[in-house]
Amino acid sequence: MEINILSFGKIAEFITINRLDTDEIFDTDGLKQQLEKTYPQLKEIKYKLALNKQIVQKNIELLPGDVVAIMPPFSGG
Amino acid sequence: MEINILSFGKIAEFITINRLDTDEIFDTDGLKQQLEKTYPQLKEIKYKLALNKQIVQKNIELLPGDVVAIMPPFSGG
Amino acid sequence: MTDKKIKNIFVEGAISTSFIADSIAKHSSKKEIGGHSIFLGQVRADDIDGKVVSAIDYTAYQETALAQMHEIREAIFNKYPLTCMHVYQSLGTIKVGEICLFVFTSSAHRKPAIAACEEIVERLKAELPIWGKEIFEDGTHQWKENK
Amino acid sequence: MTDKKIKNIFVEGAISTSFIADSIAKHSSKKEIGGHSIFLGQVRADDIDGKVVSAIDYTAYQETALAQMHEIREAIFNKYPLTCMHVYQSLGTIKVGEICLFVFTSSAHRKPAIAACEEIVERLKAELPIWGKEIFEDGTHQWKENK
Repeated sequence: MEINILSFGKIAEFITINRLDTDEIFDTDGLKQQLEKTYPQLKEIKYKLALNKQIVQKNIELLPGDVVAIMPPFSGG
Repeated sequence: MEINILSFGKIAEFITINRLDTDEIFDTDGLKQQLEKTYPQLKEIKYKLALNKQIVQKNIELLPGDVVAIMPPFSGG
Repeated sequence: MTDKKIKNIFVEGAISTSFIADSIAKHSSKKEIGGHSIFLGQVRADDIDGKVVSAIDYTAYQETALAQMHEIREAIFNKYPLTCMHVYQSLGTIKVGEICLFVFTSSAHRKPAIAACEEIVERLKAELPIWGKEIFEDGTHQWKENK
Repeated sequence: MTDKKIKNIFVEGAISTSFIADSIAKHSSKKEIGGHSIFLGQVRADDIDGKVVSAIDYTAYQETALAQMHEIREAIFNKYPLTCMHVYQSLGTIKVGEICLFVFTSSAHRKPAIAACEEIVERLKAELPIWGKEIFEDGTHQWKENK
């Protein structure tokens, strides 16, 4: 399954991939585990995910072609 | 004893004197009684006095030449 | 309290938006500011028993109002870590839609600026001897009272 | 929620004081307004361990931020009797002393305008995917975090 990845802020400084092709990830929790294994720095950051532009509040199933954004703490204003 | 009178707002519409010359008034409470007798409309208004530009919080003795302002409820802003 | 410290807050006529813009712009050199809070009072076309307000005519017991404002200013600066505080109140006839009050506070962080601005507006309305005469479209009037 | 209802809040570069003045001036025809509350965010020359911030570079996940702002807007209009609400957030590099956020609420009476303005600022900072990169005078940077 191919997932599109968007990274923002300080996370975009070390997660630079745009796409993840894997058969081992089925939901957002699985994606988080995978990302934190590949990018241990991520564990230090209170990041949030957005799935297809909607901020993820609880674990959600992923489908091929989904767009997942990885977002560090917000600092607008 | 001569006291100078300033009236403001709706009070200035019926108290138009600039000076009060009397031997019967010694303090601000006495002045209020006198004013309310002469101008009964005053009793309907939550007015405050200022003595020599300071807002009067409690009864104060009056001296000749004092300036007393009669002020209806504030509506600035 | 010395007289020279007392700042004037009264302006004759409405407060223009260009004056507000200039006031804001002057603070761009104050590099320690992170937030500004502004309150603007605008004359409202109140409908009172079928009569519509067309303007408010403001008068004040100016020296007493300025002394009272001076006390408020000192209390606010003691209570909040403000960088700046500016207050302007119109006198004279201000038409519906025009600005009659401009309160402007600045601070390193947003919360003190916002809290101070609100407190100044509340205290100004309650404590300053200023009166607004609401002029109706038919030429009659009534005296405004702050709630 | 239809897409056409979603208002843009993002502006490229700093927010000018003339833009703020124009926004205020546009409300003079709204005769039912009695009070405006405005919050302005200004880029602060923070000193962090001896390094001084010279600018903040703002980026956002724009579509998600606008959808989130749309929800906030609806919640605020349901909660407060507002006449108007305007929000502008800068993107790109905003220098120290420049305005990067402009929140503007108007109401018949002061209290709803003031309370709504503060709540919008708090929610915007907490809920909108926007990031500020603080650029130091020496060219290094750190990522800002809202408190």
